[in-house]
Amino acid sequence: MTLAEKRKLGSVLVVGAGVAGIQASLDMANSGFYVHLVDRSPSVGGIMAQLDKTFPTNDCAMCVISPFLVEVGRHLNIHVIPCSELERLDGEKGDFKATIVNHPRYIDTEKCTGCGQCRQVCPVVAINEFNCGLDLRKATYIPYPQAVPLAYAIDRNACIGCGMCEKVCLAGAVTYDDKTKITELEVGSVILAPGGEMYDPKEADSWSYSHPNVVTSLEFERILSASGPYRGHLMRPYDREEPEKIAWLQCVGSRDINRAKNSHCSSVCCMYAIKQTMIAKEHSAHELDTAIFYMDMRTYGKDFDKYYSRAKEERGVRFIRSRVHSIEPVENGNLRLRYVKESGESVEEIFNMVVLSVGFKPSSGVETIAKKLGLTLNEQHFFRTGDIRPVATSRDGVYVCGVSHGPKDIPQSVMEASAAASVATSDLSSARWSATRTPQLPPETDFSKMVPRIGVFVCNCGINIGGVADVPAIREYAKTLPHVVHVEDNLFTCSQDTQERMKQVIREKNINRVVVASCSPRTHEPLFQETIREAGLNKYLFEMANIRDQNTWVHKNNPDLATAKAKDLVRMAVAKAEYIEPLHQVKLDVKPAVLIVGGGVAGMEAALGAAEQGFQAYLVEKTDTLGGMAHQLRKTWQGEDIPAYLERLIKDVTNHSKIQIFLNTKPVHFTGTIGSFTTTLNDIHTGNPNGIIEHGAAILATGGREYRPEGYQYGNRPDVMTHLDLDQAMKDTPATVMNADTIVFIQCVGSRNSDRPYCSRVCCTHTLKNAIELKKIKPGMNIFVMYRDVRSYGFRESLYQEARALGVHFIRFDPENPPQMNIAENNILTITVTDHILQRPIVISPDLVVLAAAVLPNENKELFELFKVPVNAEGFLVEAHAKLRPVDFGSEGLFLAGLAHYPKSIDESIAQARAAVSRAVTIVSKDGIMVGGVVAAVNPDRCAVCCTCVRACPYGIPFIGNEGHAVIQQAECHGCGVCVSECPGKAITLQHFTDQQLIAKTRALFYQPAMNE
Amino acid sequence: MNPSFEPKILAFLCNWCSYAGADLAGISRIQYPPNIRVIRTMCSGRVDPLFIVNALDEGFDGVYVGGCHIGDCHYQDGNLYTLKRFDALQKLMDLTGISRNRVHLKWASAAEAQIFADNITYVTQVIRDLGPFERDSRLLPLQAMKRTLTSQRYRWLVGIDRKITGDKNVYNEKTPVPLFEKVFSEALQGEYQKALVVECTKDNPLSVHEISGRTGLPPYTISCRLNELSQDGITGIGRVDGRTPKFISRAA
Amino acid sequence: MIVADRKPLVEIQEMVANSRKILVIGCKGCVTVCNVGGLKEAEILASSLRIGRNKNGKPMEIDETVLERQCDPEYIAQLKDKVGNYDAVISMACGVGPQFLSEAYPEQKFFPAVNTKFFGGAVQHGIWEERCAGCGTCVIHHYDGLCPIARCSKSLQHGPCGGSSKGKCEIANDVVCIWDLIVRKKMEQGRLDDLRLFQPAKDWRTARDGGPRRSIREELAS
Amino acid sequence: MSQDFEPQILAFCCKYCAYAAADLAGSMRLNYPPNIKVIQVPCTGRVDIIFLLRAIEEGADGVYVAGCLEGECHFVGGNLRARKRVNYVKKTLAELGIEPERVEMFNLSSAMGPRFAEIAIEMTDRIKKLGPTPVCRLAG
Repeated sequence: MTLAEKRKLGSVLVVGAGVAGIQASLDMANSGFYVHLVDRSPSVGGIMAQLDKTFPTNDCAMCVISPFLVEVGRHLNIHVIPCSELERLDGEKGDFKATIVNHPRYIDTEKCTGCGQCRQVCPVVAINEFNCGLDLRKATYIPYPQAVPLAYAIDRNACIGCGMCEKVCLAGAVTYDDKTKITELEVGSVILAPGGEMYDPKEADSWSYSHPNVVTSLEFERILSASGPYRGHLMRPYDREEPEKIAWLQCVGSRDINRAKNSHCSSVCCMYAIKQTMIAKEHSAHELDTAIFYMDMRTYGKDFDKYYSRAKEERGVRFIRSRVHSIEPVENGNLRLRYVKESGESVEEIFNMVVLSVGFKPSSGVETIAKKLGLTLNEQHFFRTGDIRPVATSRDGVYVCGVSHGPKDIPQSVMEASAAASVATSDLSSARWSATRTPQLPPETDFSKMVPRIGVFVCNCGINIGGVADVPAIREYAKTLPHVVHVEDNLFTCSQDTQERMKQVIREKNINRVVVASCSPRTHEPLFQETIREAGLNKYLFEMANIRDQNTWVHKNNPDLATAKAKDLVRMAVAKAEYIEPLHQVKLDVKPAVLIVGGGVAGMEAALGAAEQGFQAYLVEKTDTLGGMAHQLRKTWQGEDIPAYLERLIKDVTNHSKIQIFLNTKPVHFTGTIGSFTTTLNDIHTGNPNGIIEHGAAILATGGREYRPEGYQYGNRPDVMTHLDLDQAMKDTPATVMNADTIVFIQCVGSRNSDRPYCSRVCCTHTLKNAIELKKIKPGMNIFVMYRDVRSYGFRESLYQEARALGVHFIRFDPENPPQMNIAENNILTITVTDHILQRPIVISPDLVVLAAAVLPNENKELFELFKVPVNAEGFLVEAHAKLRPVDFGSEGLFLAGLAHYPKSIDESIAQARAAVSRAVTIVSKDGIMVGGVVAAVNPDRCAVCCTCVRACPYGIPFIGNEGHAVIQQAECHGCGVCVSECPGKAITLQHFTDQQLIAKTRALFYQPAMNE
Repeated sequence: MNPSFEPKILAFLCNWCSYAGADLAGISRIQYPPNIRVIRTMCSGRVDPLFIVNALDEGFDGVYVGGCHIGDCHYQDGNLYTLKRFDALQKLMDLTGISRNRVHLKWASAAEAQIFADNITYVTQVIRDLGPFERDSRLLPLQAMKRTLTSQRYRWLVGIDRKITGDKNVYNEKTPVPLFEKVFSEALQGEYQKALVVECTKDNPLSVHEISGRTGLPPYTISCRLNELSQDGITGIGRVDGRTPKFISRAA
Repeated sequence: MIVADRKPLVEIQEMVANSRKILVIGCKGCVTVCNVGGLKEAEILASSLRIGRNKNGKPMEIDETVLERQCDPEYIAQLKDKVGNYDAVISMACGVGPQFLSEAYPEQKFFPAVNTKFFGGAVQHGIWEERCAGCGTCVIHHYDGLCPIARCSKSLQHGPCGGSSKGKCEIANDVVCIWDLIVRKKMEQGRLDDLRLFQPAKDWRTARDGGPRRSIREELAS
Repeated sequence: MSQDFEPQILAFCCKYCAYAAADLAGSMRLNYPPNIKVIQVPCTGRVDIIFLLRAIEEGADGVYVAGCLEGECHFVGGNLRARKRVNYVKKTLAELGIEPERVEMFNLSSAMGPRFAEIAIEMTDRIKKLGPTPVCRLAG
């Protein structure tokens, strides 16, 4: 049976629901595939949910990830399966049978509303893993307050089976007879994202980790977090004193083959340590002295180096280049660190707290999954993956993303997740939308002409509301409010059965406005909107009164005031409900094609990815050849041959039926909104148009180039070259290189200085790779690498080890006195540099000098202005969100990939290109996009055409149309309402938040209505 | 020890056995020291450990609880509960530094008047040797004990092991005794230590070291207990003096 | 456009101190564009006055409305049956508004809510600058589009007064010396000697100094 | 100021930061006075000057706007405009002889549950000290 006839299933299994698993699931579910998302723990979220803030933007991790958690929890086509593990996987690509073990949770997630009574009464305590053991949790627990699914679980090996939780559970959700179950899932492909775990410092006692004031970095995150045990108040665990001096020890459990047997670098610890120093300083009212003890400061990502220099210069964080061997506890909870300065002088310092920047190790699940699925692991026991196919594993149809196949930061994990989503579904594209469910909705009845008939549903939420406020009194009070025709109160308004009854009551009493007084709209508004929609009501005919999170939960001590406030909030909600109008979203049709600008590796991979997904791809390249920078590269860092790959890629792209290539072409005109763009292409030389493209999404992969160094005699001497020149010479005239006896590599030429304050990320790896190759061919050759920090992050650390083993000399210089090149009169070139160990200058006369030159973005000013996409100070494209939308632009429908985003290695470019495809497919795979709802609308005859809105809109969306008044496109407006309050003529209204509605809500607080008849 | 010290002892006698035994001792004119003051309860199971601690708090030097032999209880298993409660109370007293020998539980049937008298004599002597109970120097532990004894967690766990380790738990299995022992001692110590912290920081902000000074608990233990107290919303930071946060409890 | 500033609240309060029923009329023309007299500002003024009155225990009734413009009789006429039943009417239009209203409804009392200031434009959102003084004979072409009459404190037409320092006028360091700009621009374009051209003394009669002016379009006026 | 005076205080909270922080204060079971009534808006940039004035006019003893930390607004700069409008209202109230401290602007991120409670307590104390609003609320 050829692959074509084999069954193609339209569903995918994702193992692990951390940030990577969630991103992959959302991408696939929004592109027409049904996703089974399995996770061992009772809730989704993974390590990111435990973080307080995330670098480099210092955004709060939970605020960034919780919308994604809610979306994955509620998505019609994502089936979250907590407390479960993958047992077996049979079958092959396109048609797998996965056996899943569902461990008992002892609480029914359908019934449990997360009210927390069981936790209150549970007499048994256990180590709280979420807070890394800083505090205790009960045997009946929920990992964290915003967990999805919002349901409790019972930790069976702590629980003594006393039965107290069942006694207090009003929802009857406790099921002690829950048993381990085995379920079978038929899926087309599998994505593994089990993530990683932090190294446990207990394994070596030199860090005296048992001392309470010696904490791991994840514990410190919990100490800093406002939802952590200390509520974000920075205190020492030992005696809750606010620390005056804190030390961070880097590379604990990484780059440490004797104590921890982990040779790899964990890629993220330098950055999170710097972040923690900055956040710790913000949290302490007094002066806080922070010191980071490190070997190399590896801040290689986008805006990371700026973050490092800001910490060093502006925030006064001390960076001490020394590896502290041991921590010695001294009196009243302090710790003495003994370390040797670079100058050789040994120093002792007392710190109040020490944070161990622990590195990643593969999560315990990786080992078992590899055995069960027959996947190969690398020496560090992570999944083994190559460079050319970065997310593929050794088994066809099984893909991997995130930390489980190598330590990386959140943006890289999210990129790989989208890449895995795109590759995993590319050969299932024929089964798109085959396994997904679409909501069956009755037609919306038109209520616009009817008098408002409001139904008020007051919730008890078990005893969360009912236990404090007098719910029956609130219900009776609601009856007295104008236009209220039905009131009721129930135990759990959000429970399945109450939802059904609500629909029935709405139909019976033809209620046309619904007010629910219960918890927060942030978490439950979509749920209730969906319910009233299923009862035939437009989903916007709904208003909530938050009488739990913002009332009974925070006014527990004076119940009667809480009851009075609940009545006020209900009166305000009903006042607004009276003025609510139904809002109809408009369906814009989508053009199933993707435009890709830039024909380098990233552009080609993106074109191939889109075509494999079954969509027409238009690849525009301004030169006459495809391939871009990759033509000048020889091998990936793991030694895979690039020219062969490039040749194969160009052949695939050129011959693919669904890819149309435009060489010597550039876009000159671009209009339209998400889902339907129109771009006009012009021939570069002749200038006349050679194509008008209709497409639903666009990917910019305009690439980058090597910096031509100004200094170091570059260009005037043959024996001074850059890396690309060296690669060229090794390919064409190896002799010129090989008969050199001494070669000097100089790092950070053009990077990490005032005009380009960023690290070009790839030059350290490139230097190490070339140095090793040269040493292997000619062991006698003297090779010196002059560096500021060796940034061989992740598994690349093995190159650094191998280079040192082969005898390459590494000399560190400070930016203040870099290596000096001088030409003697006999034209002999010498390099003088101060050796950091000898502390004395040394002179080398090399036969060859290789400059590790920076990577610059290609200059495309007018192209970027055409697409209205932002670039940062250094000219790199700016993504929508550094952490969770690393390949999206701010404006919807546009995506980016490759060097134009930031310097990266070829495997990272390929992953980002495939990620961009996955993001684009979430748009072009739909037949229509709903736009409108809570957006701004202009009333033409009130518009004084004064351009205030054009100036006020942060996204530049309003414009003056040729009918002589302001125009705001429904598809583009983000609904913030700034223009509405700035408009001097009151011409703009924000639907669902009109002046009339908000003033009615304000007035209602102070205006007691006459008794309802 | 001043020789003339005569301990005041409160005695709870269960109506069917010990009280009857005491009357019989009277009828048979059996002599025993006059130090006890008797309260009759229908069953020794009626005696709440709180009564015992209140007695010490009110000025008694010791407490005697009498009940029927196991199996004789007029109410089948009343005394089984008493046994459990008494054992738990003594474990709690060990934590507080108040000698467990100030409280005694003795079984004696209605007919064993002599045994009753001997018990009283023995108990009086033991408490006499212990000397007077300096209540005023024990205020904090006493308050903490009361708080622990009224905590839901403590009252729920005491005696439940009869059911879940003896008979079956909600999973229709026998909860392993060591697991229950661990959970119970953790609960006992946890509630007592939390109570100590709450009692000494009730409307009076103290730093961890100050709390440690008053309660004798090591700083790190206090820090861990403060976690639980803040989770339950009882204790929070009142104010911060320099770099030292002071914790205050809003005792309900 | 005409640029105006809203009068201080205290001043407006005094104007209508003893009125019980007040109408506030916004204007959708220039004063809306310079954010001082549109419907939004009318509502804000009305609410502020109501607060002021409630505070002093003398409640009042205030209604707000807005006209397309207050410089055309047809729009003014739209208030025919409304303007009568108020004790006082506040016009938020430029100076033309209150006058047109008074002419149309002589028996009603009209109060200006704004101080009309100059002809100008928005150099930045929220900042308007004077550009024209309405002198009646435009000569900006002689000064490369930089009018010294409106933008020089002394309206000098034959060169700077010499009092400016670092390009700013001597009267205030946030006022740009227009002559500084004119000279620099002429030097840049190498036409400095244009300034040597003799400029006759200005005939100010066409300006306000020549008395109130009319503009008659023969082909339109009936 | 009579201690039993219970001010009515309105809080316009932006959905992404302040409203989320209020919810977090709830799930952390913090405590703050019940005088605060929250109205949710998509962004504090949506809070019009007229809302604040109408609130005072209707008899609110205090009104505050709570938006994201400056530079972190979900809609780029809505919170900066909100602060300018609050200052405008403060100036207007001062001209009308009403304490400008009755109106205030706060910035906090959605993780600052404790800060939200702090703000609620601070504003309630401040308004209690200022006493009831001089604007007497007449029927109708």
